[in-house]
Amino acid sequence: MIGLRREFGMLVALVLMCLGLYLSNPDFLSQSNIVNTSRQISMLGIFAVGTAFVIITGGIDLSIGSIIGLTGVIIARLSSPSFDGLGLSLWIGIPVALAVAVLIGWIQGVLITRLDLQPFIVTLGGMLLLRGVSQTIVKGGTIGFGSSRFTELSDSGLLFCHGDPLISYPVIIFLAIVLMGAYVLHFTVFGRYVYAIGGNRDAAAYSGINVKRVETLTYVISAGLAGVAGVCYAAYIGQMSQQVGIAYELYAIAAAVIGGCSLRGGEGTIFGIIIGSGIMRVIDNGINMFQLKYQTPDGQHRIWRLDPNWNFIIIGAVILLAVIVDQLAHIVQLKRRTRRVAATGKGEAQPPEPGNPKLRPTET
Amino acid sequence: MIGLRREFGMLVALVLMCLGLYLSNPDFLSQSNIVNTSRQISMLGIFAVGTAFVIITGGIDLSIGSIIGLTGVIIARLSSPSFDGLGLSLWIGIPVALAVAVLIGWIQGVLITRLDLQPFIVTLGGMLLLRGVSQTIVKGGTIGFGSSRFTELSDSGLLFCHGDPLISYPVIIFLAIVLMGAYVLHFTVFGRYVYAIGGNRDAAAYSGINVKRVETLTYVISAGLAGVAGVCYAAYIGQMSQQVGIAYELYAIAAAVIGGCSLRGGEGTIFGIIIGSGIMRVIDNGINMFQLKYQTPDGQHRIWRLDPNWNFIIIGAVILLAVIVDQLAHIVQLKRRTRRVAATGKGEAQPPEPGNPKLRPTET
Amino acid sequence: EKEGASSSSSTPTVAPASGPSASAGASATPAAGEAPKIFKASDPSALKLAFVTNNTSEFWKIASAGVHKYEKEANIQVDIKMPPNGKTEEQNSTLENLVSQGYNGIAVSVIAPADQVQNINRAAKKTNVITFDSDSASSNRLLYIGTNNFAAGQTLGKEIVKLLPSGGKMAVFVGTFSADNAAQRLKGIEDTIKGHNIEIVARKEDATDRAKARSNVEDVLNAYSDLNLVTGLWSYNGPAIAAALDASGKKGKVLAAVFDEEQGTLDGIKSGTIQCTCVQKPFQFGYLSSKWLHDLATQGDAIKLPEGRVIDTGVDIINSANVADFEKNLASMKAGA
Amino acid sequence: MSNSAPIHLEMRGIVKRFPGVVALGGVSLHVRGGEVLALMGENGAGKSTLMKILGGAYPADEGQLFIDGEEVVFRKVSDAKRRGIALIHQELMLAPNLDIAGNIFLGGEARGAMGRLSRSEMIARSRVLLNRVGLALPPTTQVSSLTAGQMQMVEIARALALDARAVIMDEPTSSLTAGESEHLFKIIRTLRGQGIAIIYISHRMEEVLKLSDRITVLRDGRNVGELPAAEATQDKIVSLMVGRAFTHRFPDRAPLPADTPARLVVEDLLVPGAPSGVSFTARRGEIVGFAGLVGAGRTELMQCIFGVDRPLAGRMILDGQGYSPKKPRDAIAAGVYLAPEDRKRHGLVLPMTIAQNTSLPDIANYTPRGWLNRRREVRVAQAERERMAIKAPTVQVKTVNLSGGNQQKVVLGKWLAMTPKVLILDEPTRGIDVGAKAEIYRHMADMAAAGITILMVSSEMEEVIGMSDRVIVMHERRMIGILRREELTQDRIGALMTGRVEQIEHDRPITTDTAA
Ligand SMILES: Nc1ncnc2c1ncn2[C@@H]1O[C@H](COP(=O)(O)OP(=O)(O)OP(=O)(O)O)[C@@H](O)[C@H]1O
Ligand SMILES: Nc1ncnc2c1ncn2[C@@H]1O[C@H](COP(=O)(O)OP(=O)(O)OP(=O)(O)O)[C@@H](O)[C@H]1O
Ligand SMILES: [Mg+2]
Ligand SMILES: [Mg+2]
Repeated sequence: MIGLRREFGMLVALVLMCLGLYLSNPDFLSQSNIVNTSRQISMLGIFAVGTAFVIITGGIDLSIGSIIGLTGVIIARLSSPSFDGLGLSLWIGIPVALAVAVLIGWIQGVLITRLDLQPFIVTLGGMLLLRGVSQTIVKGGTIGFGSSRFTELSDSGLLFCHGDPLISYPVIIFLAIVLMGAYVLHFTVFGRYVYAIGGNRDAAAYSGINVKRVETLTYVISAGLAGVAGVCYAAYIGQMSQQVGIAYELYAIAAAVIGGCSLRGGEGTIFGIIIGSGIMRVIDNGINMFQLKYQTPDGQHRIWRLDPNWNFIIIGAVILLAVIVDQLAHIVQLKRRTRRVAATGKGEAQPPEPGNPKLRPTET
Repeated sequence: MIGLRREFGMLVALVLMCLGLYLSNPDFLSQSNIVNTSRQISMLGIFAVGTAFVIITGGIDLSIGSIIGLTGVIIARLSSPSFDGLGLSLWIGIPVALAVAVLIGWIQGVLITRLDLQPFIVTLGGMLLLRGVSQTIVKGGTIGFGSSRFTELSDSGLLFCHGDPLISYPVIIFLAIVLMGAYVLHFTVFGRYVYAIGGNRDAAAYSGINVKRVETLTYVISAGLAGVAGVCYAAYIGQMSQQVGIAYELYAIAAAVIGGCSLRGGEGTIFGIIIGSGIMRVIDNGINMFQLKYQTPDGQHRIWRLDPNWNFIIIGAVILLAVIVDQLAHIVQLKRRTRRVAATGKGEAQPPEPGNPKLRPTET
Repeated sequence: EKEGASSSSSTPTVAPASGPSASAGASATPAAGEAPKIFKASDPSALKLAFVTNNTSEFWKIASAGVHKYEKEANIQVDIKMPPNGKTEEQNSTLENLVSQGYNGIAVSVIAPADQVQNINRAAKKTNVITFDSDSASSNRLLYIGTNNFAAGQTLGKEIVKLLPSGGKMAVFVGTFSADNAAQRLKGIEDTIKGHNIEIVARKEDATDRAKARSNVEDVLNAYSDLNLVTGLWSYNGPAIAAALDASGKKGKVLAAVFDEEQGTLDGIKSGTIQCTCVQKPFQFGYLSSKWLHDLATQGDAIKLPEGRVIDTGVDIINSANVADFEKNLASMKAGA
Repeated sequence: MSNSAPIHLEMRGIVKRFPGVVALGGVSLHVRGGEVLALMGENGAGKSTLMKILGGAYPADEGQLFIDGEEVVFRKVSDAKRRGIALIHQELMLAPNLDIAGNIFLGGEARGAMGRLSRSEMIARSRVLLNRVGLALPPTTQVSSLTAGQMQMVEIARALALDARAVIMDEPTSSLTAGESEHLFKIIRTLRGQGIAIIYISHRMEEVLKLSDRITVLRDGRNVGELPAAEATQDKIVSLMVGRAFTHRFPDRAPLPADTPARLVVEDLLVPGAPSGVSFTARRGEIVGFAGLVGAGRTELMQCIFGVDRPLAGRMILDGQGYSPKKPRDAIAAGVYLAPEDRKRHGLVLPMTIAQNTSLPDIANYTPRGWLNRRREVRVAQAERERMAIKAPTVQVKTVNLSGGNQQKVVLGKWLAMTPKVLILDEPTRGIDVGAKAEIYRHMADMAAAGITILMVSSEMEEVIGMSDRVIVMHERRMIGILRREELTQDRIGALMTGRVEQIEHDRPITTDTAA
């Protein structure tokens, strides 16, 4: 189940991107840019890991962005010292917000599994509804955290160097989640069930796996980690409005797919999620960092930078390129293997069918 | 394939909603509100019909909103009389924009079918990339149509009454598309192929259907109708920025699902799309129209209206309720049929399965 | 459009993105032709009045406070409508809906002034329409109440020149430059800094993603090590700038001059991260709009419209000297919301 | 293996209803450890449903279940597993993205601390189990790369892994051929010797007679009889199953005249992955059987002829014309049709009705004026329903609700509604009961008599011998022999199938005669 071809291909792409950016602008590897970019990667990665669990079972979770927003909004409402907040302790605000996130995941999971509804539509409904709830809580406005200690959660960290932390807390949280996620997904029975369900839901059910419970749990994990990401984003932004988190689910899904998850289920690794999140965020950062020095005809030194309007173009193109190149490589590889078989005349162990890991013809 | 249970259930829901709104606010059925709401329904319906084709083959198209935006942006750039437009004839601007939309659909379709890529990720890439292209064309700004005749496309129409048209052009376009769509989907070979592919892609191919071409065509139809909708929206809004159309694909998908399409493919009707679009837009309109008259303790007449922050809550809740109630009704119906069998003890004609033709173990 | 866009385009200059047709600024076009018709309500005891904003944001809470204050004073009802996504088409359909319901007066902060002329005129045929915050000067609206964003840009521009007496490099952040208020404010700034050796080296959009708003600032601070000043055009850009400057230790090394009065901005001023902010008077928008709607509907043609049919509410510069007073004042206004 | 005493399993008065149908109307059954009970019945008789109830996959609506005299209730699969009941489903139930070991222990993983998978332990135990079922593959092989037969063996290994007291096998041999089946029988006998109860479902009469101790027959969801194996004969069982006496299995067919013209000529057709090309000539009205072990490459060959895959070399001639299909569409246009091995995956659009499935390949001819002629569609489908004797009240029934045999008949009917030149039948009777089988054989004979050429891939020796005019035997993707009708014996085919001998009789002369 762990064929890391795609993951390694993307790792190479990521390293090349970083190299190119460094050559174009040495500040890309400045301490402060590394801290910022690693924090960005981590905050995306935290909820992308959750998304991966859902995607590997063959589901999808569109409500993540709204959960991120709602978590922050709840914390703001409960714990902000400002006028609109209730000024409660963060030790109340954060746990309550996380509990709400988990509860939402559980409700969505139950609807999807017990009522046999389609994940896309349930989480789409959830996405809209929760966005509305956030909006109602902030009454269409903004709640700031003011100078509360909360914002340190994103700004502070470990290993101080010139007064700034080298590793910010979101990075530490992300690492912890990666370790736990990788353990659960790749080394436990639960993780095995996640893959089995994505591979063949019926077979999993007939094997005595409690498919509904496992699936529900994946939505709980997804929502829970979105909640954790929500806490980080709230601290990072320092104020909440209903707009926070819009469309983040798409970034998580894109990160997962770039990192080797298949939306058909059954495929993907935590390692891939790290790479995918890295690529997404390095693109973002790179659009701001990329520069080319040149001389005008009259000998002046100028710097050319990317037009910010190209942001979406570049992200969209990278996603498309990633899947296209990967698929072409895959097809070429299959062709080559077929040819080799033809040459040696030996039918050795068969490769899995192209991108379609369904059972081969058998019969009723 | 045409079991209209869901469609009729939703029709009843729609009629009840309209009745309730009329009782709360008689202006709901005023000429001007009917004209406005029917135009809104039509503009959503136009591209929801296209979405239906894709969904029935079991695919998904997330790029629709971006195509709507891009179409309008292209028309604005080519034909706007304003500073940023080239001032060409609309007879050039509109056909070029539509051709671009069709071409985009074709490219996405080809990527999905020929390279066997996942529709979700291809159209997600397309969505981001095209949004970026729109942004580049408007250079991050706004292009207005000024007082060009173009805006009449949405504002004018037929059957004038008190100087205002009773039936606006978008409604006429929508009706034409509904008729054509219903004909193609329900009465032609192509439509039959669309259902067959959604039902079982492999079996369709083994029956001699050119699956790839039919599927590609559904993406062309989807993008083309998004283009038509884009023309209408451009005329309606009167100016284009890169923001137009964001998230519209989600509304179309929601309309399709409410109207009885299954995202698993193989199910759905044009009739359902009309109902689904109607429900989505009447909710929107209803949020503005709904009112309750009441008297304050000191005898003053006041009117209670919905908090606009509830907009998303209501839309999300309606989507969730629609699928939940439908599924519960379905389960009850199945139970009843099982009980009836028990009473007569006869194994008569087999009923269609739960919209989910897999055999499922009860528990796992 | 969009959140935090606390305002408008009522300026004598051409909005770069809106084309020549936008050139009619409020102060420059005192009532071209005679004033449009004013509708007097047939039943003044059951007035239907609406206050339509351009989006939902904190800014409008202050305006709402003004609306509520007048509601209490005059014992009437004014419905506040906030298009949740801040989109033109949302606002247009809200206007349509209100007219369908026979409202006696509508005050609107126009999202796209040049292009909603027809929509506003259609409404103005049936009811009293006034604009606030963001005008559509070439339409048949009766009155505009608001700030002049170009002038506001100039005001902040002067502060920037003061902050950078020997010139320097600055960066601009906003949700989208396509919004008229952003364009006007930027224009005003550019107009003022011209000739003072100040260069705008980066312009970044965040499409209202607040996390991106902050990471944009961080990226720019890293990519342009010789930056002297940052400015944010929309309300949430202020807090994003404050957070990024604080976290990167550039506080005081890179100066900040922003717009609007979000809490994070005021905190930034108090802690010295942000040097100044240029604020409008949204409370006045709400209060005056409600009052005028009420008066127009009850008095009809008898009323006398102000000179040029524009009421300029002006702007204030808030800095460390007056921030405490301002905040207290703000809190009491919001308490009334 | 199992230390516990031999089990005594009893089901009493089991009733199971589905919406619109009573699958089981009060079935009883009992079996003891050390006994092989065969469960027989026509398609749709309720065998699989009964076994799914026993395996905990469905709850029963009524009835009781006793294990060693104690009443038990299974709410989920794991309840049954815990009681030592292992069910091998009729359909392969494997997760293709996991490896063999992962599938064998799916749902019963060896665990370490904190839910940790103990992979090494599972791999080690898998090795032993694979050895027992005779599958010489590393346990870390991904399941998606296995052949159907190998997958079936993994399923069996999975049942063994449970240390079950009772093992239920629902048509385990349907994708196995002689050798593998024999191996399976050996395993079954060993299990019986260890005091394990076996319930064995199969439509293959010889297997059942050879293997079982007792035979229980179901019809329409009810018990209709039980026989000790010693007293059972094919005729007795069949008449219980179908409710009437039953005579000929294979229809009598006159030998083809020597001068019958050729229809399909295949020359050196090199299937991707095959070591050498295949050549043969099929004549008009001829039934050519294709025998071979699982994975012998017959399905792949047929898919090349039908245009699903493209050959690397060689050519084909159909009725004197060059024939090189690039897609199934081309083959269908030329009159070459394929009834695929996996009808659920390739043969039918299950959520569509019988009528819609019947018209699907020919639907372009149903639109005289741009509109689908639905009435004609129904008429044609009704004619096919009568011709094939499909058991369904109307042709508007969705095919998902038909039993396997009836589904197969719909697939055949859809091709017969058109006019085939060559009809390829890949395992036409797999999983089909004797009654339906006989009907399908009769239709095949009729088709051949009407001049249709039939290429029949089959893993059932009897069927190959009983129906074919000639038989082509394949071994490891090579064509290893052609046998004429008079040469057809079990031994001869068997020897070729296993690659022990080789016999290619060149019938090129016909090729050149007609192609010229
Ligand atoms: N999940 C289900 N929903 C509705 N009907 C079902 C379901 N499962 C089985 N049936 C029906 O129950 C009856 C018994 O089916 P079952 O699969 O048990 O037959 P079988 O004896 O195993 O047949 P075969 O030999 O073809 O495998 C059939 O009429 C079938 O259509
Ligand atoms: N899609 C595929 N991808 C990879 N290998 C395949 C595929 N289809 C078939 N094979 C392999 O090709 C070989 C021949 O398979 P084929 O199905 O043609 O054999 P067969 O004689 O029809 O056997 P069966 O009785 O299983 O149908 C087998 O080793 C099989 O694993
Ligand atoms: Mg069965
Ligand atoms: Mg085969």
